[in-house]
Formats: sequence, structure tokens, C-alpha cells
Amino acid sequence: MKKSYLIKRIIYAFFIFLIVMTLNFFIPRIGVVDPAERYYPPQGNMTEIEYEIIKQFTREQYGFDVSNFQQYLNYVSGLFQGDLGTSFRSGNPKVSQLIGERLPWTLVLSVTNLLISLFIGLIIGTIAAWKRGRWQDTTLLNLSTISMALPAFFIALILSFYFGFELEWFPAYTNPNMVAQFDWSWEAIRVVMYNAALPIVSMSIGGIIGYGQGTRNAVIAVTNEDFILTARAKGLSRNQVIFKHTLRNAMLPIVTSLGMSISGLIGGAVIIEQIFNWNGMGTLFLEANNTNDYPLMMGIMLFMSAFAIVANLVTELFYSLLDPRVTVGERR
Amino acid sequence: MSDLMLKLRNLKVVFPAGEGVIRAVEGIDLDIAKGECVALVGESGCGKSVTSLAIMKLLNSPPALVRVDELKLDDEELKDYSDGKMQELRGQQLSMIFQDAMTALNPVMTIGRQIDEIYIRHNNLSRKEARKLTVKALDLVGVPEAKSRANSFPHQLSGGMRQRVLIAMAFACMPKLIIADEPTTALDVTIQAQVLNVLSDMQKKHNVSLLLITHDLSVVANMADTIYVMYAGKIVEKAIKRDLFLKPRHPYTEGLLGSVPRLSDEHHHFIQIPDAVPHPMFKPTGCYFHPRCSYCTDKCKESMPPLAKDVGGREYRCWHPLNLGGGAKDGK
Amino acid sequence: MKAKAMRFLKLLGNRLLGILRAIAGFIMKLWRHPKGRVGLIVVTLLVVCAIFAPLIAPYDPYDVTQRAAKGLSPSWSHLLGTTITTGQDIFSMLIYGTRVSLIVGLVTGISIAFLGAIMGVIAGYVGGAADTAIMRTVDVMLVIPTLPLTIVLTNLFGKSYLMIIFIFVLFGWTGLARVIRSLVLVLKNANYVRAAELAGASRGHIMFRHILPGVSHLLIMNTALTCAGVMIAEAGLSFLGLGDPTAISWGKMLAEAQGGGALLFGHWWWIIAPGIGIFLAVFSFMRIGLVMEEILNPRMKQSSSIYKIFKNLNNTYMEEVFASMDENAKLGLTLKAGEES
Amino acid sequence: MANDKTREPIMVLENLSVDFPVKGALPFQKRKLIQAVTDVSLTIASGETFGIVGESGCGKSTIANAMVGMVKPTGGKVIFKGKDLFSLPREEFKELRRDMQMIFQDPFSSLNPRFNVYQIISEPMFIRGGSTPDEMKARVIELLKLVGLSEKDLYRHPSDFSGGQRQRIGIARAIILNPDFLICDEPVSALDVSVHAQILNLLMELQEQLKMTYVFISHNLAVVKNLCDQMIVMYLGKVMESGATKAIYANPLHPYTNALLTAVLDIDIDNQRERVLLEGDIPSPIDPPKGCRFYQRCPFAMAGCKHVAAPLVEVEPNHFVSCHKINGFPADSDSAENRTPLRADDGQV
Repeated sequence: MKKSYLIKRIIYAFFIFLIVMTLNFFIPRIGVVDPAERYYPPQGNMTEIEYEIIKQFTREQYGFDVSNFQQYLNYVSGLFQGDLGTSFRSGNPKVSQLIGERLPWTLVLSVTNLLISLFIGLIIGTIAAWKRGRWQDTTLLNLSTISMALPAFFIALILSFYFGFELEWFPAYTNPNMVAQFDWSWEAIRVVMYNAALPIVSMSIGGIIGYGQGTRNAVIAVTNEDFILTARAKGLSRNQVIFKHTLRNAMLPIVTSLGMSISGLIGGAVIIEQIFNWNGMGTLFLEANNTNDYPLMMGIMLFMSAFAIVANLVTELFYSLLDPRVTVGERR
Repeated sequence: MSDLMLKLRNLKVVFPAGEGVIRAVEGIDLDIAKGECVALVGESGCGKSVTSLAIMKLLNSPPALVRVDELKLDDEELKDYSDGKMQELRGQQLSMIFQDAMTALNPVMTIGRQIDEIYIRHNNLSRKEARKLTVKALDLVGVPEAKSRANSFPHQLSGGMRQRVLIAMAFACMPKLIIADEPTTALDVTIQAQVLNVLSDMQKKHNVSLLLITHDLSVVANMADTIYVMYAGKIVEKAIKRDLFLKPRHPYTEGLLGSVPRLSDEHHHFIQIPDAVPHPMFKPTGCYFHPRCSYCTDKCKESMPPLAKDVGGREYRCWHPLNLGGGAKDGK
Repeated sequence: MKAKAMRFLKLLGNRLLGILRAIAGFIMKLWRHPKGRVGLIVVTLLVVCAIFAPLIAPYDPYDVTQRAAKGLSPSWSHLLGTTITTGQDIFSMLIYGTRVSLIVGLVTGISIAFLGAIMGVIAGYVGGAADTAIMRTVDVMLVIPTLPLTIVLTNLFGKSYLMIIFIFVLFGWTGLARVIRSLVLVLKNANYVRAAELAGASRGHIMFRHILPGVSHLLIMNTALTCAGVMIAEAGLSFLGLGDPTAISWGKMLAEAQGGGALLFGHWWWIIAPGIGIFLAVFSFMRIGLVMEEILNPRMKQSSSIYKIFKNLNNTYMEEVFASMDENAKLGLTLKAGEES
Repeated sequence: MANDKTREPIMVLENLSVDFPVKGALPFQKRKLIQAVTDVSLTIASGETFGIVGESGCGKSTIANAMVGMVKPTGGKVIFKGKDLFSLPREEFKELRRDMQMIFQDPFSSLNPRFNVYQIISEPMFIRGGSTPDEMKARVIELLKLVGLSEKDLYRHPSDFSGGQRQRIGIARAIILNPDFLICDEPVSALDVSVHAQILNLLMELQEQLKMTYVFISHNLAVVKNLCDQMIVMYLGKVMESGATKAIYANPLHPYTNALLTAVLDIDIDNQRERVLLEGDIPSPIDPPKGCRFYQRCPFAMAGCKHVAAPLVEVEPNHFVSCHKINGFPADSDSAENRTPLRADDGQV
């Protein structure tokens, strides 16, 4: 049962990937008459014939000179060899190479943020559930409505204004040399931490409170279950009831939301990266947008989607490990 | 030393609610002798489950407010016991069987581990030693292939098996008193017979006192020695089984007995009690049963009858008791 | 055939009237709830600001001739000062910014409610192939990153709020559809629906009398919460410069503040003002949504309010309650302490 | 209530089978079947009360759903008033189905909480159309009185009522179109004990007044005994025993019926019978045993019971039993080997 469940989920994830891949190929081709024209907009000092020649050259260079279907086949076969396409930028670097350069920097931000949010959120959520109805709980509730209404980028602006410009404790903009100079020395790591502090804090305020509130609700929902009463009737101590019975069950909905956070790890920091001038995937994407670099944009999109698919799959399997009932009645 | 296993005096439980208070239990006394099976019979909302939780001291406050004059388990006054002391007592000297085994068992833990916990907690055993006892306990309640079944999750067992697991759990440490709250209500007829048999065998073999809480008079007829009948938060009648079934004193008991269809019946009409149980927030004046009582007089409408005591420990709360011998209303 | 059409139209009219009545009832319920009232008042204020922006705002931020000296600090003539870059009155910009936020939020929220309800009800009630198709679509939508796709589409089709609304609706319905679907699945199998089927009810009857009223509460609540979420997302897009370049919006104000050196020159009001605008709008809609959830889900309400009741318990009253349950008290034989035999 | 065999049958089931496919975990896996009901034939005479008894998973609710056309049978026919329900055109089917109604087990989920009593009870009339609101109101008030509620309750909501009162509302809704065939699916099992008698008495009175045919589904054998004229005992989707209620209770032939009867706890403390305790659990209806469905738990099971299905045989007039022990094996499978007991005396398999 377990094995067939696994196989089924993997087949399904692959099916979703095929659809996303196809969409990804066709989206930039909707409404665009000639990709070459987009890439190389007409310039005033050029005659029509000259421009036509350049367009033709561009088409050949980027493989637009064959039929759409042939392009699709090339695209798919490239994909399965790990080729996400070629960027329009000078030197024609591979998209995968660009992603490889930028991805770790985004992950530094988003993974740290996720870990901090999850860890602190779980703790304060459990405390709030424990102290249900008292000030700890009401404070969390009020904070959560407030923080949900405050966009992370606004918090980022305030932080960068106050701690970056007024107090000058942390850099308001990332040092552009940081990436180039990174050499795994302690000093370099310290510089990264120093630069990443403000972005991470501005992202994780909402995250902490969100996970806190989610944990609180999940814990309280489980507390009302009959089996908690059974556990107490068995004479288990309060800690045993909380750690062995309550939290394990309360983790189930948290794992679901964790899965959603993981699938958004790469694309979730676009605005924050832009504010702090952080050289991650978000800024890479915005750069691509500014230069109409479609292969790069779509490559990043597909990469993000694939990441989300894998994240969902892993979450689902992890969930089925936590909850033995899943393989019987499928979770939807 | 008395031969009373449980001595409960003047238990009151109140739940504050939005517009008033719910008087769930209004000062009841309960005696259970050693090795005796006492049944507490009543319909939904009469406060019988609240009573059982109050004896276990498992009622959460908030929302419940509990007052009790005496709560003695084997001459040990539990009234002022701290939570920690109660935790040691629960499962070891006082345990409980819940109604719905599906929700009363933790869905993400194997049943073996859920029973192991009791031994680990109360007997300070290692996990391995505890498992040995667990398998023995499961064997005792008739779970086939106990050793391998211990590794299954609750959803993998049938309803009857789950209920047996709960019984094994309650009997794990051979407590002094077991409270069984509707132990067979959710089961099928043939399974119900099996489970009751197991429960009754275990009780007799190990000479444990049993408080059976149920709405089903036929279960009571098979299991109990002494019976308390509860109505709207008050005890209305107490008697040994024979007396209660053959010569009920309270009209409610009489009506209840009459309205249960019997296999030996030949008539096609059931004796019925009109109306329904009063809402716990809006109980009638005087005797709580008077709006439904066919013997009701003005006195009944004005004041609550006292709990009259009779020979042989019989008690009843009625101004016009039945079957007293010679009375005009007898055996109507 | 004509009679049937008339009957259908009449039914539809009745339903619409019923929906309006339900919404009015909701607003009344909200008003009675202290937290809901706050939300309602703020939303009303925002709507007034949006509609009467030219009357309320002291200057027209679009009008180049009205621009003052650049980078003024707050004063009575310029409540929130002027921008460093163009000398626009920040307070007027703030008032005008309400329009974009509200329009995008409300239009998207309502469209999502419609689309989500239709998709969810079809998936849940019709089932079969339609259900599979819709749920597969939802699964695909969930893995496509929204913000990057929005950027791609605005790049392709030009920047406009219509585009933004379109994308939000395109991606926003999925979550709602899922929730509605699972609720419909429950409602569909409810015994009262089966009873209606036995009496010969048509699909339309069951849909309009049982299913839609059953999910309408959830829809109204969800619309409020979606509006709030969309407003935040819109602000983010405008901040990135993906909104309509000609319109004034809070997100764009923030971007201008950042780019125009508000941080550098210490003009904190230029940042705080649009932030507060966003906060108020989102917060009030969210409040309404949460209060609705509380009204709709009485169990939740009970669990949170029981503690309040407990805190405010009147002890002497409770003592009386306990005393009234004593054996003697009921008999009317009021015994003083120590007199019992 | 009389057991008059000359009365015409109102509902006939001919070899009814209902299977539900269970999706395999993988798309290419073989589909399993839940055999909810297998090869059930029965005839319900007009005006009688017909009992269906069995434990959970025996298919009694599926039969009820098939009778009212909510579940499409995989085999066999449902013939109501001489017409095959599932071969009728849609409109006619709907028309015919109005003569059948159902009373549900749970009075809390069977009334729409958003409706008031008037809307709930009048809904079938509203659906049928053709009545003015005044007519509907008058009829609803009439019915409210009939089921023991009052006109005051007309605009109250289900949440204001107790379980018993809700069930009365459900009954009023069921009889508003004057059905002649009423299925009561465990109508009291979700109610308080003291209310059981009220509802059962009400149902009996209504039957007498309105001359309805009842199908009474229950797991409570004492209730069935008191109410029903004819009955069937079901186990895992098959009929084990059928016939007149009196005959079955006086002389239960099938081991399952016997066990069921003795398992019933009675409040008669002077008259406690010896119990036959069945071992084991009710097996899953997914891929049930090929032979007798009951063989795994039967104290008298023989080797052949495992493979050879037992046909339903008329043992005495109007009393059918499906058991090899009573009827013997069919000629083609009658052998000493098949007749060896499956269980030794100590009850071990």
C-alpha cells in the first residue's frame, strides 16, 4: 500500500510537471509575433533590410527559425538534458548557470527565514495554546492580525530606514562585492550574516507570527480531541501529554503549511531582494524582465515550478509518514 | 476502613455560559463498594459523563466549576489532591474507558505504544518490559495475535478490537476503580455482547470496582449490581438491580423501563414518556420531572422532593413514590 | 417553455434578493460585533475617500501646476509634506491612492468569489470528469509562482491594473474552489438534500435552495479576506513598478519614497503615510473577514469567549448558584450554618 | 397490520445486487468491489411492515437506497407498483418516486439548519408545485398537529428543537405528499431512550391512519419484533433468513439469526437467556467469501461452507433460510469432505 502510494504520487507529480513545462513554453509565445523583435527592438538608425537581417540572425542564433512544434521538441529534449535555455544577455550564458550562481544567495535568505519562523513560531504558538485566553494568547492574536496587514516590504523599508540609515547598525544595501569576494572564510560568512540580517528579520516577523498563530490553533484543536482526554486519564504528566500526544498531531496541519512555504522558497523574496539590493533569484528575475530576456525569465519560472512540485511531493510523503491514515483515505 | 471503594458526596458541577449557567450536576452522592459494579443511568445531557470526569478530576476549569464535599477513593481523600498527585493516581488506581474508541485512541500512535506508556509511567519499566506486559494485557482482553496487533494503528482495527484495546488500557495496572462511559454504545449487537462479556469477566476476575455509565437499561440489566438513575443533574433513584427493575419507585424509572421494547413483548404499543429532557439551562421549577410525569400534582410543580431513604439502601426523589405497597397509585 | 423560463427568472430573482438580504443581515451582525464595527467604519471611511478624493484632497496630485516646492516637511498647508522628487502633496497622494487599492481589492475579491464558487460547486456537485479537470487545474496553478508570472505577463501585455486584476483572479480562485468543493461534498450528501431529491427536486432546486445558501456564508467571509490579501499583493506589484505607471497607488508611493531618497534624507513620513494606508485598508478588511468567521463558526466563538466569561464571573452569584443546588435549599428549609442535625 | 398474503405486492426486489467499485491505489491496478448487496429478492405486500435486520456493513441501508432509486443496482430489478424503477423515463421515475419517502436516522443532519419548520415540511409540496402558499401552510399546520407539534412551531428553526421533535418534523416532511411507501432507516437509534417509544408509537399510529407500507430498518431486534410482519436478516450483503417475524422469532433457524437474537440484551432480568457468543469481527464487504458469507464466524461451519454458497430455501411455509446445516449441501457438492466440521469443539479453527 505504502509503496504504491509513493509511485502514484510520483507519477502524478511528473504529470503536473509536463503540463507546467508546456505552459511555460507557450506563455511567452502568446501575443508575440516575432520573438526576435522583442529581443532586438527596432532602432532608428537602421534600414529595414538591415533590421531584417539582424532579426534573421537572432532567430537562427536562438532557434526561433524553425516551426513552433519543432521549437517545442527542441525545448523538451533540451530540458531533459538539464538545459533550461540560453539567456539573451551578452556572452549568452546558460540559464542554468545563471540560476546556479544566484540560487544559493536566495536560499541563504529564505531558508534562514523559514527556519527562524518555524522554530520561534512553534515555541510561541505552543505557549499561547498553553496559556489559552491569557495575555500571551491575546497578544499573539492581536499581533497576528496586525502583522498580516503589514506587507513584509513595508517592514523592510522601515527597518532599512531606521537601522540602516538612522542608526547605521546594519547595511541598508548589500555590499555588491560580497558575492564576488565570498571564499568560505569566517570573515566572509560574517559579512554575509551582517548583510542578511535586515532582510531576514523583515521577512521573518510575519513568518514567526503566522506559524505561531497556526501552531496555536492546531494545538488547541488537538487539545479538544478525545484521545487527549484518554492520555490524561492514563495518568500521563502534562509534558508527556503535550509532547507525545498533542504536538505530534498538531504537526499535521503545520506540515501542510510548511510545504507551501517550501514551495515558495525561491520566488518569495523578490521584493525584499530588490529593496536590499540582494543578488538573488529575485533580482535576477527583475533584471531579466528589464532586458526582455525571455529565455532567462521562463527558465527561472520553470525552475521555480519544478522546485514547488518536488517540495509538494516531499511534503506529501512526509505527511504520510507522520499520519498513518493517509494511505488509506487519500488526503486532498 | 470501610468497604467503600468510592465515596462521593455532594458533587456539583456548573458551566458558565453566555446568558446564564448550565447546572450540569446538582449535588449528587455516589457509593461504590469494593468489587461492585454500579451503574449510573441517564439520558443525554443528564450530567452522567460530567460526573465521571469529575471523579477522575479531568474536568477543565475553565470552563467547568466543580464543588465536592467528599471524594474518597478507598478512604483516600482526593478532593484537595494536586494535579501532579492525581496524575500518579490516574491509570494506576483509577482509570476510564471511553465511549468512542475511534476518537479515544491517538490516530498516529500504535496501540502498543499507547498501552506501553501506562506501564512506563506507573511501573517505571523500560520500553521492552512494558511491551511484554502490553502484549499480555491485550491477550487478556481477547485480542488475537496480540504481539503483532500491538504494532498496528487504531484505524487498522475493527470497532470491537479498538474497544478491547481501551479495556486493556483501563485494566493495565489493575486499578481500584474503573469508570466505563458508554463502553458499548457505538458497537454492533454481536460485538457489543463480546465486549460486555470481556468487561464483565475482567471485572469479576480481578475484583475491580466498576462504575458503568450508560443510557442503555439492557446493558445495566446484565452488568450492574446497584443502579443510580440520574435525571437533569440529580439522582432520582438508587436501588439494587432487582428492586429497580421489578419495583421502580420513581415515575421516570418506571417510564424508562416501560419504553424499552422487550423481546418477550407481544403488544404493539410502547409505553411512552411524553416530551423531552429539559434543557440544562432552563430546568423547570419543583421536581425536574414534573412536566413529563403522569402522577404530577401541585406539590410537584412547586418544590423539589428530597432524596428519601428506604430500607436496603434504596433512595428515591419523588413526592408520590410508586410500588410502596398498598398505595392507590401502585402499579398503574 | 416560456412559462418555464419565467419561473426560472422568478426563482433567480428571488435568489438574488435573498442574497442581498443575507448581505444586509451580515452587515447588521458585523455592526453589532465591536471588532466588526471598527472594520466597517474604516472601510466606509476608505470608500468615502476613494469616491470623494478630489473633494477631500487639498491638492490634485496629478495636476502639475499645483506642485509645491520639493521635499517640504509636514505643515498645515502640506499635512504630510511634499515629495522630494516632484513636489507633490503627499497627503493628497495618500487620499488618491485609496482608489487603486479599493478598486483592485474589491473587484478582484468579488470576481474570485464568483469564479471560486462556480468552480467549487461544479467540482463538488457535478463531480466526475468536471471535478477531475478542475482539481487538476488547481494543482497546476498551485505550483506556478504567481509573482514571476505576473511580471512576465505585464512585460508581454503592458502594465495596467486590469492586467493585475486578471492575473489575481486567474490564480486566486483555486484556494476558494477547494474549500467550497469540500463543503459542497458534505452538503450534497446531507440527508435533507436526499429528502429533497426523493420529493423530486431538480438540480436547480437543490443548488439554489440548499447548496448555494450553504456556502454563501463562507463566500462572504472569504471575499473579505481575499480583498485584504489582494490589496497587499497589489501594493507589492506597484512597489515593483508593475502597476499602471500613470496612476497613484500606495505601493508606487513607497517605491518613489525609496527611490527618491526619503530614507537618505530622513523624510520618514513619506514612507509611513502609504504604509499606514495599506495597513488600514488591509486590516479593516481582514477584521471583517475574521469577525465573520467568528459569527459563522459558533464553536470557535464559544471557545474564545468562554474564557472571557470565566474572567468576569461574579463570585457571589456563583456562590448563590452552588448554594441553590443544596439539598436543603431546594426544600425551602433554610438552615443556618451549624444548625444541621 | 394483518399478515394478509392475498394483498398485492407494492415493492418487489428481483435478484438485486449493488457493488461499489473501490479505486485501486494505482491507475492500472485491478479494481476491487465492495459487494454491498448480493442477490437479494424480496416481496413487500401493501400495508405491511417489513423489517430489515442486520449489523453494520450488512447492506441494509444500500437496499433502502436502491428501493428509492438513490443507488443504481449493478444487477437485478427494483419493481415498485409493478413498474421497474430503473427502466422508467426520468419524468415518470420522479413521479413514481414521490410515492416513496424516507425517514432518516440522524434528525440533526436531516433538517436543513437554515430553514424554518414551515420551509422544511412544505419543501416536497413546493417542489411538486401547483399549490398556493396558503394551501401549503394549511397542510403543514395539519401535519404538525398530526405528529404532535403545534402551530406555534411553524417559524422556528431546527436548532430550537430536541432530537425527538426534530424526528417528528422529519416524519411530517416525509408524509406531506401522502406516500404509500415509507422507509424508516433506524428512525430512533440517534434519539434519547425515553423518546424512542414516542416516535415508534407515532409511526404506528400514522401507519394505521394513512395506510402506509413500512420498510423498517433496524439493528434493534426487540423493536423489529414488535413492529414488523415480515422480515429479513442480512449479513454481509446477503439474506440469511427471511419470513414472517413471528416464525423467525419463535424458531430462528439460521445460526446467525440465533446468535443475533441471543446477543440482544434484554431488560427482563428474570428472563435472561443463555447467550451464543459469536467469535471474531464482521469481515469487510470488499471481496467477501465465495461460499457462505457467515462461515468465518459460524459455530457450525463445515468445510464446504467455505466454497459453496448456500441458496435461500423455503424450510416451512413462508420461512426461508440460507444455510447448509439446515438445508444440506446441493446435490453436486454434497460430499463427506464438505460435511466435516470446520471447527473443533473447543472453538478453534
